[in-house]
Amino acid sequence: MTAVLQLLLVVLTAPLLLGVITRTKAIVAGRSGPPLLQAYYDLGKLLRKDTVLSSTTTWVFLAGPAMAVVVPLLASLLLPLAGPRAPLAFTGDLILFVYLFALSRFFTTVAALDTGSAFEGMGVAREVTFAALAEPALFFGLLALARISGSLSLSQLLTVDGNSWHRASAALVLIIASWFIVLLAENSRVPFDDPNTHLELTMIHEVMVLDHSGPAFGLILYGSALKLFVFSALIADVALPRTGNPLADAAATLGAVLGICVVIGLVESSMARLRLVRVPQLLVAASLVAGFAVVLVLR
Amino acid sequence: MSAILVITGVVLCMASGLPSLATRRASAATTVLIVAGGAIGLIGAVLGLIGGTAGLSLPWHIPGGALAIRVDALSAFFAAPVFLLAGAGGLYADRYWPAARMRAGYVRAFFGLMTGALALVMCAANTILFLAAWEIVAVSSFFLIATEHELAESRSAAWIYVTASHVATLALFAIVVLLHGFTHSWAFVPLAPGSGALPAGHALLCLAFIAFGIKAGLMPFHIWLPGAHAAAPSHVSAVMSGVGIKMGVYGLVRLLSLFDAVPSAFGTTLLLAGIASSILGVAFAIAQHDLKRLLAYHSIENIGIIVTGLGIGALAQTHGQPLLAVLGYAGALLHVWNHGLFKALLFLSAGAAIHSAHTREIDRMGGLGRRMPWTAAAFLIGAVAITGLPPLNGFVSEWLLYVAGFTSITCSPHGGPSLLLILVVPALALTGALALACFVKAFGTVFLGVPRSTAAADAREVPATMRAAMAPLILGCAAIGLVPALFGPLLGRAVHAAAPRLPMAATLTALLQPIQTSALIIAGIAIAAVLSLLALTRRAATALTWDCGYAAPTARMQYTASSTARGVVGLFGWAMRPVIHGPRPFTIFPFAAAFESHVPDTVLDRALLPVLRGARWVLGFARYFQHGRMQLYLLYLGVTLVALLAWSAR
Amino acid sequence: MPPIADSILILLLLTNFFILGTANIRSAIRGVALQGLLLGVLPFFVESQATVRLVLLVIATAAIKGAVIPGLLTKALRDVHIRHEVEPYLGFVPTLFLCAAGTALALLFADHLPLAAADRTGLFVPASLATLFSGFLGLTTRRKAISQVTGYLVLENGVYVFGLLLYQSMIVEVGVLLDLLVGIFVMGIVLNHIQREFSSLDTERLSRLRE
Amino acid sequence: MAVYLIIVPLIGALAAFLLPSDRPRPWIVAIVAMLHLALAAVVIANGEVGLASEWLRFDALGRLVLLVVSTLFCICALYCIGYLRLRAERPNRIFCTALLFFLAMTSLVALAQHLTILWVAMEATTLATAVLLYFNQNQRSLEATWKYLMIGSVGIALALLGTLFLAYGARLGIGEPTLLFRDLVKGAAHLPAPWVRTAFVFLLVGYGTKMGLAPLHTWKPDAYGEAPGVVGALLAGGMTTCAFLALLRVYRIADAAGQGVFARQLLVVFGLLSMATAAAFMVGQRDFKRLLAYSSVEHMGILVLGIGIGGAGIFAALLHTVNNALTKGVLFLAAGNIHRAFKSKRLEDVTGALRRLPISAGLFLAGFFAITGSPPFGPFVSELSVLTAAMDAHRYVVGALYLILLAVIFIGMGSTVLAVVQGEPPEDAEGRSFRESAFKTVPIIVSLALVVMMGVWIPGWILTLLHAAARLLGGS
Repeated sequence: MTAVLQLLLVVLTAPLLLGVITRTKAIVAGRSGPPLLQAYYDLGKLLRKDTVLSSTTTWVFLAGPAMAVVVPLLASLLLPLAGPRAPLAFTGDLILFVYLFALSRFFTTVAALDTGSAFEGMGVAREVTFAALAEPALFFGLLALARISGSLSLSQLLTVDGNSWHRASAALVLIIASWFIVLLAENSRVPFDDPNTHLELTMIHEVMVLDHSGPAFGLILYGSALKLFVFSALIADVALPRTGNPLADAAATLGAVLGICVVIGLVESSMARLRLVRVPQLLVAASLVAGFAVVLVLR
Repeated sequence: MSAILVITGVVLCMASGLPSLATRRASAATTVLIVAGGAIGLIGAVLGLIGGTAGLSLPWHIPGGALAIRVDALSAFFAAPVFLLAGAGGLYADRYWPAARMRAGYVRAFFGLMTGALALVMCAANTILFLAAWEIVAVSSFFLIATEHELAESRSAAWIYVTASHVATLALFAIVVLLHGFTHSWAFVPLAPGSGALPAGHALLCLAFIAFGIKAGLMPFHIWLPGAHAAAPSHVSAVMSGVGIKMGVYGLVRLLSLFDAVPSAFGTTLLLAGIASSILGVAFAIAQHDLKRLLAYHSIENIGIIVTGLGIGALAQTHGQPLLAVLGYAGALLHVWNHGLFKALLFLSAGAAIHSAHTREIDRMGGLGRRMPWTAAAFLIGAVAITGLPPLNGFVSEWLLYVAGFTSITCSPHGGPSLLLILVVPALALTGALALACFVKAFGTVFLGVPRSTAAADAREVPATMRAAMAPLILGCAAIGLVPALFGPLLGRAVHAAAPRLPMAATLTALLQPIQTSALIIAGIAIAAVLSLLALTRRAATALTWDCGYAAPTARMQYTASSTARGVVGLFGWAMRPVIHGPRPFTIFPFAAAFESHVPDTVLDRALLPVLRGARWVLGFARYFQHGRMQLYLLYLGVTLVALLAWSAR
Repeated sequence: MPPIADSILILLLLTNFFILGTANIRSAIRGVALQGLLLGVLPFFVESQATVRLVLLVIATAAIKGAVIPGLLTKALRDVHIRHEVEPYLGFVPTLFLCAAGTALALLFADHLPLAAADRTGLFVPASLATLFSGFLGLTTRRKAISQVTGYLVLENGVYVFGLLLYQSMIVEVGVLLDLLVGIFVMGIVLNHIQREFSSLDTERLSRLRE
Repeated sequence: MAVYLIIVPLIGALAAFLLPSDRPRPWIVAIVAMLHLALAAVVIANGEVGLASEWLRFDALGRLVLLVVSTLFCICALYCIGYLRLRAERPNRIFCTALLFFLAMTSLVALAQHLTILWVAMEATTLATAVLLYFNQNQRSLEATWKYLMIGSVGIALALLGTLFLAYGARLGIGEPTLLFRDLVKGAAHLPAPWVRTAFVFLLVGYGTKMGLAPLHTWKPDAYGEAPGVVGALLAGGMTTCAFLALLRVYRIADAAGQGVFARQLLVVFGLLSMATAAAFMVGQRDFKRLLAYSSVEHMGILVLGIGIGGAGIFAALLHTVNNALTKGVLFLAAGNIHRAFKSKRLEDVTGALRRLPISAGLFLAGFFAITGSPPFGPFVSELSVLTAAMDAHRYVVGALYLILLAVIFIGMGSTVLAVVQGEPPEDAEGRSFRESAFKTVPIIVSLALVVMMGVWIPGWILTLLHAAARLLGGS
């Protein structure tokens, strides 16, 4: 039951997030901007188009988009979005959660290399390097939460109740901050990357999809929306208190996620992309912040 | 029963080379022998793992020696992959190094000798037999590395290997003798409680760290490993890297099993050394542009992961945290199997690629995926497995270690060893992410894109037997990854044998059950998705790579492996010190410029060799002693005489 | 032990100095011959009554050490017609000083070796050690191969002096003498070859084999 | 019966000397050698004690040494057939005569129970080998011979003085100046300590020179470097073994006289010093025959080290005596072949021997791994036993130094040996003329087979012989 509810929530509302972000940016910039549901329209159009493949590619090239969609869906099943317990919860699922995204990264990057294009190779190099810096931040945060909750399952880990907020509020704030940075990096948002242009040489993530077209490209867009949803939901779970009721929780999660999207929008409209050399520094900073959270909870 | 099967396997493997030595035409017999030996031995090992301990002992006319083997869970656990790889490697070699090729008999003979002796090391119950088998493995590996000794590269690799390995052997001499001093027996007998605290115990552990560290290729003792694995024939590299270096791990585990508790300093050393060599190993791997050197450095990384697990186990056992200890040992031992499987798979498929592209330079390959799809698929599976991604086996063992790390922080009081164990989590995270980067680069550059050389352009798929040799390894990777709970009991027995004083680890199966479920789900959905997408785009139009509108992309425009690695190399510049040749173009219309960069092994090329050269220079002065003048020689005689007379008159 | 024996031993020591001191190889050989004669007659003054064995021993010693071997050497010297300077590495005076020091040391060292009542006053042990030592000096400080042979002879004489303390086991002595004879014979042959190959007996030429 | 062990070779020597033509002489040597080996086998098999006389009789030690020397000599003699055929341009009358004389004298050493006989025999071997060394008759071999002759004679003279000192001590202690080994051991308790100590020093220096313990080893590299490989084998495996036997006899007396501690101290010092010196000179050695000479110095060091450790070390040392002799046979004979084929023994000219003469180079490589203590070869067992003895005697520092020196020696020796056998052979046409005929390879293979046997399955009777000999020396 909760599983279905959760899946529906993720599958249906994910593209909305992109709309929210663009709309926020438009409002800040004083424009009317595209409709909220623009992402849905785009996806529909792309799915109706047909594909052109590069002559150098093999089946690996199509494994990328497939994984890009499959992985966030699976990952969402590890999060307690509706109700106290995630559908796939078990001891140590937090590791699986992180490694699932590594799996999708592997296949998207390999798919990009399959084209033999110089740009996409460049994107791959940056993606894998920066991911290596982002992952410790994620794990430090999880360590701190594990210490606070005394559990190794995301379902307990993320349902932070009042008194642990009382106990370790500072640590929790640090975790949320550092994970927000990771979210921006992983979902190729400003200041790490610019999702609007595909032709920039300083692209990281976006440049890897240059050769995709039609449904495959649609899947990639949809996948990134899902990924954005999952990461936002991760942070939202830390921040939100839980009522036992699935529907209420689902609603709360959705609200929080949309809120996070607004914040992202504000960030994007308030700052420009970083120079590439600065990107690692910001990620290391995120790791340090999370590490500091660990130190706090161990104290 | 199991003992008899195992010893039969050992003998068959060792003898397998003889027909080929006799005549070129008998190479098929060799293949049959070694495959049979591997199969029989594997059955024996599995029986030993399922059933109880079995032993076999014959007299041996050597002081202290006895031809005694004992197949307990630990020995069986380590011997099983040896036999599997022996068979696979032997089958692979049949076409990879055909009888017509130079030194075919030589390679087959020493390969059989090495694999057989390797299995013997894992099962020897008598320390002198252990020592003998150990050294036979070392020497035959030396000969295999030096197969193409006309090449200076092979010569120096073999030389460094044999030197390092002999130092290890001498340390092992001391270990064996010290053990004899403790137990007054030449068998592996548990030491008296508290032996770990004695000075001799400390000496024993230090020597063990050196001897087994060298053999396992643990940083900073790894100096011999990259060159050796690069120079040896690929099926030999597969065995050396997959199970050969596990000799060191086995020795370490076996020794630890004899102690009731080791000083926590030792556990800490293992933990830190393991972490260091896992992170630095993968970092160096990214910087390589020789495919086999790259894989070799990954062996260093994986040994690091294994030793980290052992460190967790030892520390936790010393500090009375059985659950942690079980997790650590289980992770380490399971990773021994996993690394054996996927590293062998990688070496065999890489060997196939090298076989067809006639080069080991990653940047001269490319586009092999279209030309040899099977090999590409095999390498891809190996890559996913070694990167520790679900749903393959690498993930399971790393997951156990992660859980150990997290458990240490949840269920441990303030301070204590837990503080150190926490390091495991970020270290594994970094290692995993870097490994991913490395194998994306390797797989992408070797098998994807367009060929970078004519040789790569007309590469062909390798013969069926070579592919067949990879099949069992792929099955192993998939099986452990998808149904890990099935292996829970075996792993439990091995852990119990490795740490007899720990409560029997029945928890493992229950722990692994959910992993199994989710792994199956992931595999199912992912495969379904990929297949459906393929079906969807079956009739898709094809065109040039778009490349931002550039109409005529050439192979030279592809992103090279080196440039892919550049980011990470930059991050680890403090440890790697890359060497860059070639002028940087600077004018508006730059002249033609060549650019080349490589990363020497810091420990070997920047620390050890200079020191050795210095020592040799110093020793040079001793030569004045032998000056050629007989008067001086007679003077030495007189001086000695007078000195001794003075001593005697005391 | 009659004092004559002691005086003969003193004479022996003096010949050591002479051999080391002289600048002429031929006279050095003469010195060796003299030592041989001294050693030959020595037993008479040690042993109270003369037995056949004793006589035989005396004759053999005197003949071999005093006549045959020096003869061989002189012959060798004549065959290899070379200049007769000794050409030492170490000057004569320091050599003599060293020889004196060695003799003193020998006396000192001999003190802590208990002696049988009969030989209580004997200079045998110190004399033998001192002669041994001067033999070594001859071997190490001389340049020409042939003068090294003389050094070796002096060394052998040192050994022989002590041997006389145990003249009972005469068979030993004879064996030793024969052995020495053969040894010197071979050395003579080798000297000859050296002369032929290098057209000199200068051991400087003989230092090619080295690290 | 035992006396024939000396007489037969002497007759053979005479025959070889009188024989007019060069061609059949090597066969005489080979036949006499095999006869000698057969005799030795018989003597050892029915445990014959030797002559009625007290002066010449076999004890376990003597049997052991006889066995070693006779086997090694037989191997070398068979090799000689091929070797002398290769060097047909040289007259071999003196050479063959000297070889057989050498055999007779070594048998005499093994048989001698009287220290003077022992000494005379040793001196005789010195002279015989001096002749053998000069086989090549060029300036270098002449220099080597001269140095060997002088140093050896001086050393042996010192040994004589030591012997006389013992005799004098016997006269003081026991009454009559006996030099019979048995009497000396029996009456050892009465020997005055100063005489025993002094005598031991002189004998150690004397026979140590013959063994080639550092710093008395200086003649060794020159002699082994310039002599034919077969002579090197006989020196390194045969003569040194005899000298070691002499030293053992003396040690036994000193031990019985209560000077064991003093003696063992000296032996340990000499052992470690020899290993250290060998190590220092092996590193970066450019001449592979001199390399073998230093290896011989090293193993003499290991032998005396074993004795110096005492207890189980004595057994280990005796075992190593056998292994060392046989392995040295392999190394020197194989090196001789390589030297002949390349007409040089310097690394500058010798590379890729495995390509040009696979069998000899392979044997050389195998010999290297054997002598550095790798299984399945004999030295592995004995070198490990020496270490065990040291550790069991709680001589941890000695054990540690021993291991470190072994490591250095392996590195030094390995770099040279591998440079010789591996790589591409130089492109000169001459040297291809060398053919690996059966006579030049089979004896080496036999010797290697024996080394393997000593490492894989030591025959029971050899073990018992070794144990008896060790007990004779007060070991276990």
